[in-house]
Amino acid sequence: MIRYDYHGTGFAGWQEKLNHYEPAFLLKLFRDMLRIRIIEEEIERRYWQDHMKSPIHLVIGQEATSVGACAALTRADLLYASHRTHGNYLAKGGDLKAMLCEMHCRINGCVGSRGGSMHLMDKSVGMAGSSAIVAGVVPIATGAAFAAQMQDESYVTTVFLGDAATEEGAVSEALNFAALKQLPIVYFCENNFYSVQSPLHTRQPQREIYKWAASYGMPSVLVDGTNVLAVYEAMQAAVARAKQGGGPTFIESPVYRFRAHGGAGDDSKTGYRDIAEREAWQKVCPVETYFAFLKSAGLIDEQARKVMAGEIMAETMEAFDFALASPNPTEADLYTHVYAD
Amino acid sequence: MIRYDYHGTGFAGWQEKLNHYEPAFLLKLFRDMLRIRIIEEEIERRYWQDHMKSPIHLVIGQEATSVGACAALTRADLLYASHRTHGNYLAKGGDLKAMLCEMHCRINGCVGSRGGSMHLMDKSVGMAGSSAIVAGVVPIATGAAFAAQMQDESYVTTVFLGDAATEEGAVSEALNFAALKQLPIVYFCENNFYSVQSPLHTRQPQREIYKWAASYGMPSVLVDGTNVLAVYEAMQAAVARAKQGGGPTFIESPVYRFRAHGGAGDDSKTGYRDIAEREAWQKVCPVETYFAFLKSAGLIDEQARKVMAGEIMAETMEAFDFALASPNPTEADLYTHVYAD
Amino acid sequence: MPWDEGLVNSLVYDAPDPKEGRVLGYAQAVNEALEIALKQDPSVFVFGQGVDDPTAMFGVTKDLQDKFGEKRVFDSPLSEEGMMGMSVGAAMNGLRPVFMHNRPDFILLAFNQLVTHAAKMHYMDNGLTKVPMVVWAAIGRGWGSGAQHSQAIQGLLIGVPGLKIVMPSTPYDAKGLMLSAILDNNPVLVFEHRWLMKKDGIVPEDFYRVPLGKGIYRRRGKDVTIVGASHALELGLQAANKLAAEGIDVEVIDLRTIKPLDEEIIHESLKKTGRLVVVDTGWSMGGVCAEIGCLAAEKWFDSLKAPVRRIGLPDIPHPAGYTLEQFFYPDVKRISQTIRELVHQ
Amino acid sequence: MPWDEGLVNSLVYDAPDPKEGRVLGYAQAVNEALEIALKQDPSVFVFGQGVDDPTAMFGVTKDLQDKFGEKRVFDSPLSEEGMMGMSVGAAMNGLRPVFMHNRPDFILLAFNQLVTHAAKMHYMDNGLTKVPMVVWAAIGRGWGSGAQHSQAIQGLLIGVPGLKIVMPSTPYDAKGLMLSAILDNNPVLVFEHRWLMKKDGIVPEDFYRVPLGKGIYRRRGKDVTIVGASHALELGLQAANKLAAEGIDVEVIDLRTIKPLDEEIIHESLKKTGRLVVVDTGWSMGGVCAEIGCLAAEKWFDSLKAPVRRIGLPDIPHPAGYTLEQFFYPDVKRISQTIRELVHQ
Ligand SMILES: Cc1ncc(C[n+]2csc(CCOP(=O)(O)OP(=O)(O)O)c2C)c(N)n1
Ligand SMILES: Cc1ncc(C[n+]2csc(CCOP(=O)(O)OP(=O)(O)O)c2C)c(N)n1
Ligand SMILES: [Mg+2]
Ligand SMILES: [Mg+2]
Repeated sequence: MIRYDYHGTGFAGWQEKLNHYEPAFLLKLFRDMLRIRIIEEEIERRYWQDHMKSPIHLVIGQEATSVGACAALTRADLLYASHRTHGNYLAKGGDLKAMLCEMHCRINGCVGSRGGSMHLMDKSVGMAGSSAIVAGVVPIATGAAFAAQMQDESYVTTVFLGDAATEEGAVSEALNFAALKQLPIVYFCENNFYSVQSPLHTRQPQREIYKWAASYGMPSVLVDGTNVLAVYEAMQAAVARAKQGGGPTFIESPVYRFRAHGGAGDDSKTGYRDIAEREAWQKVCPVETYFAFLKSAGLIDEQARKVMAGEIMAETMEAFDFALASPNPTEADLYTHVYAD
Repeated sequence: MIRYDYHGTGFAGWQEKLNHYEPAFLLKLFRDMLRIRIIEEEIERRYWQDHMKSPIHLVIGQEATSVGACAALTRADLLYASHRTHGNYLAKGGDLKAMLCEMHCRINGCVGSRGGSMHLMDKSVGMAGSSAIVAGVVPIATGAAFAAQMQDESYVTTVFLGDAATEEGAVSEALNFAALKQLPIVYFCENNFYSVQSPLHTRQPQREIYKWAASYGMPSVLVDGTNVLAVYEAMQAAVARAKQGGGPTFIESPVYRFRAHGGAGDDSKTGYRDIAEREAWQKVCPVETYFAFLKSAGLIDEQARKVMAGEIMAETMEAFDFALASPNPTEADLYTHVYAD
Repeated sequence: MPWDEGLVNSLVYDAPDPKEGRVLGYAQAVNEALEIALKQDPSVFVFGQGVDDPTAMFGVTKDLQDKFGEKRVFDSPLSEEGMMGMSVGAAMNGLRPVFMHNRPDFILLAFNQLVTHAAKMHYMDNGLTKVPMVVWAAIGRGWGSGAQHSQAIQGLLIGVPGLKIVMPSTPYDAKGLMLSAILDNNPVLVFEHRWLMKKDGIVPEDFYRVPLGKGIYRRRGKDVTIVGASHALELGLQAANKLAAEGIDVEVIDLRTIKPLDEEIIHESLKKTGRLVVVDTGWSMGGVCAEIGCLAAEKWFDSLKAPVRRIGLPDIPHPAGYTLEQFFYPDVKRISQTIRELVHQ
Repeated sequence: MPWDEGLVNSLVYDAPDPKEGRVLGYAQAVNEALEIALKQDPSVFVFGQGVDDPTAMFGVTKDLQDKFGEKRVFDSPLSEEGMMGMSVGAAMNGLRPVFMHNRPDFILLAFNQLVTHAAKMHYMDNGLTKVPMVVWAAIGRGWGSGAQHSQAIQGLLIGVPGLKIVMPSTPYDAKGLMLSAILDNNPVLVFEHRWLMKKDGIVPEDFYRVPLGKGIYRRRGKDVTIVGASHALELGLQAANKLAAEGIDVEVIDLRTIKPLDEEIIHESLKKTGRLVVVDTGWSMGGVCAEIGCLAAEKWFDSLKAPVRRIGLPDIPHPAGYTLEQFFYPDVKRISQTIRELVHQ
């Protein structure tokens, strides 16, 4: 039984908009999604080898949200992530090696092996923080936006949250404050219909998340999370609004994760969701639908994709090799940074 | 400057509805409001004598909400209160002596001098609990409603909360759960525009509280909190819905407190609100507007009111005497009920 | 085998002797307790994030929804504070909630309801209402989850009046204490430990209770007393067994309940050994170790022959990485070394 | 006079000698610290429920909004957890929030952000970000507010790595420690006490700091050491002065900072007196009293000549009623009696 249908319309009607964009930009979006997909698949493939001693939350199936959103951001803009960090981190320009080192518990991981996959952070690219506590980062990001407003900084803060995060009271509190102070922030809610293995309807009454968010007094939109361009445009509007002092925006983006909540492989077979549901969403895979769209527009072909994939794979392999060759922390490393000077 | 206007229409147009009601019922509503007013004024008058060693939060000006709401409840129905308990407790049928003993820190106070004015409770009349933590009681009341549903009990739970309480994330969480499980509960929000001395607009963006509540997926209405009959009818509809399995209702009721947030006397002169604002609301005093309405319908006159007031005053004086003559707790009383057997 | 399971399995337990009774795993023992409680008393309900999903909270809630229906065993929104308050209200009105959390960390979201409402309602109301509820969580260790998913918070709660805190170390106790917790008329926290979930033990099939507030000797000895609970006590016990070969005779007391604390058993042992090592899965500072260490200095000073030792966690957030974790957590070796030093002092 | 003010005023302080410097009230001293910090550093902001209202948080935030504007001094929604998280994010991005709460009880709503985020971010991020923020609250006592408005929660937090906890007892320290707290690059909790708000003291007008983590002798003596902070220490000091007449010579150490703890000063004193009384405004169990008592048993065992004594609150929720409160709280008389017993033991 398919509980959660895809209600979008894919790229139907988007042909007309194509010439608003530089082909290089359009191709970069594809490459960025493909890159995340390939890296995630490689992580997944190797996960069983037990070298990555870190919990992982793959974003396979959810690439368009990270890539579309980050395409509307500059490096100076901030991104805050939940536990599902990989796509956010890579799309924001994060360092693949630092990420894989972190997942391999090496001292040169982006947070020195203190955080693991759930706590990727890298100030140099505006990956400003992540929290393994669901919704934990939502008020924090709101504070980052407050800091921008107070210091007259022009950066915009974006925070990713899941459908389940909206059930946490702290999110309500954050939305209220952001609307009150008209903060330059975008709340980007990836609604993948599940919290671990709990379906949305056991946690929320029948309602639309973006309409609920609107009730806090901010513009709130629903955007197809399988369509990278739709995501990009929604984000662009939100970011522009924020930069112009127009305050916060909430974006709900229905997506689907093709893999288990955590770890490698899909766990649909355990029965919490129907495999048919996953398969239905795989038909609107963000990477493949966009590829088909670009191809039909003559912007890419199978061969070009193969070259791209090859480059990405080489980069990935090199990064894995680097991580595996990197040093472990020592006992002395345990004791640093408990307090800041 | 009047920041928060009265937007209601008083009893205009209510004449037609009068014959839906028994005169005795209509008079009882008046008596109950007058009783609360008189008791509160007596508490206020005596507060400076320092015999009541308890913080107090008077409901003078907010009588119609407690009385109108409780008129729609049976004794078996539960009521949960915030810190502002007096009106709730008295309207729900609470024992005036037990209340005054509690406020005088006597052992025969309704909770044995452990709680004071902010923690009135009396299971025998369905005054099911109160909390001095703003919104603390909202999830608790939701649990009471859950207990009713699970045990197939027919009682309805009502919980009073202030405008500021809606800023607490726990209220969002409670509303979500109540809507999800279709619990038999009424959330009664007295919006008196202030949290202590903080006006609404420093805490919430421009929006209407009842519309925000509706976004959780429950019927939500705005009802004039100065009009006891309007409150009663809104509550009646909500209670009927709950009893029929129709789930929760949210009621927002604009009201005004004529006195300080806590303690005796008005504190408007300190400048946090304009005295003209209080005076404007005093023109729509729930006790006086209803009295005028009943009088114009020939149901009451000044003389009858005087008799009523006299009776209430006598009851009040007796209760104060009783409280003042009641014993203090002893040291042994400190140690009981830390744990339940 | 996934790396984290490997770590868990690195701790080898004495295998129970099937001749002594039915052998059951720890998680199954808790599951059985929940099943018995749900069967016995229609006012019991079990809820929490994912209690009805295929992973079933480490298996602890397995099949319960199938057996007792969606009304009594159900998934929860991600609303820890709200749901804790909901439990309080349900408990005040005739129900016995069992609110399950994967990890204690999430309970920190609900401290207002737990500390300022659940724990105090009965007192504030002069005994008018009771709050019979159970809050359950399994402490993490060694799963790379770091500072936000591995906290043991009993030390933050031990000072809060009105709460009870249970930390079983054996399958037998896990079942019997859970039944006591559910039948208790107060808010009871049950902290399990992820590393104990697969421990086997002798567990009677029927209903039985292990009393709250009563410790038990796991090993008799005369040189030094180890007290603690849960996984930390298991490590202490293994250290004690190892030290026997060196001629160090360790007495091991499993407190089973951290609050109320069985002071008598500790005192009794201390009168004999004069030496105290307190072990805990939480931070050493200001928590269970501190409380018991201070009790010794306050009430049993005359029995003390040597300084008290605490073996908990250092005053550092939990790191996530595997290597750092090995430095961070006490193990049998380190506990043994501490005891050796104490005895030879 | 309202009854609660009467109670506060029942505690008589030694009047400061104006010849020694400017005399200022405690609340005014904190207010001055905030004003200096706001003036010195544009990244400082002060917010919380009612900071801009006429009561101004016991006067502590008086006139600050007028002086520094609504952007830097502002009222907050009733959203403790959300606003605590907001502070963390602001602190991570160049600001120095000072988040004011009327009472510590309300901070329990924000334990997730405080304990699992503010305290740990710097460690989790391997030092990439700092979280320089101050969380302020005034402990209640004797105002009939009972279990939910009188809690002192430092004991719940002392074990949490990454936090600092400050509890000044004099106007001088209140100002100097607040300035240190604001300038510190870590989350610092400042717990004041309602009964100290009107205490006068000598307070220099200019900027100065009192270092975090350093205790101070308030009285030198040789028979017994009292350690503690805040209002509890004030009571201890008054007891000590009283006991001098009986020939009992008490040394009094004001810790000023509960975390990090100045272990040296306690040890130094204990080496001399051999007797330790720990006082705290919170529950005795598992908190500040327990930590320091355990330290004595653990690290300074050889100095101890007698059992440690704790003077905190019993394991009971705070009652609201006036009479019950008098039984509940320690006072100078009871502290004196404890010391007498200890010395004559
Ligand atoms: C406060 C809290 N409660 C529970 C958890 C356990 N948990 C980790 S991830 C997760 C699912 C969150 O779902 P959602 O927000 O929809 O994000 P998704 O995983 O679907 O991307 C849960 C419940 C947690 N980490 N934090
Ligand atoms: C969680 C919490 N924060 C702050 C307070 C302090 N406080 C007590 S009453 C109150 C005002 C609440 O306003 P509202 O909910 O509108 O109720 P009202 O007093 O206006 O009836 C506040 C802020 C509290 N008791 N609990
Ligand atoms: Mg989800
Ligand atoms: Mg209000």
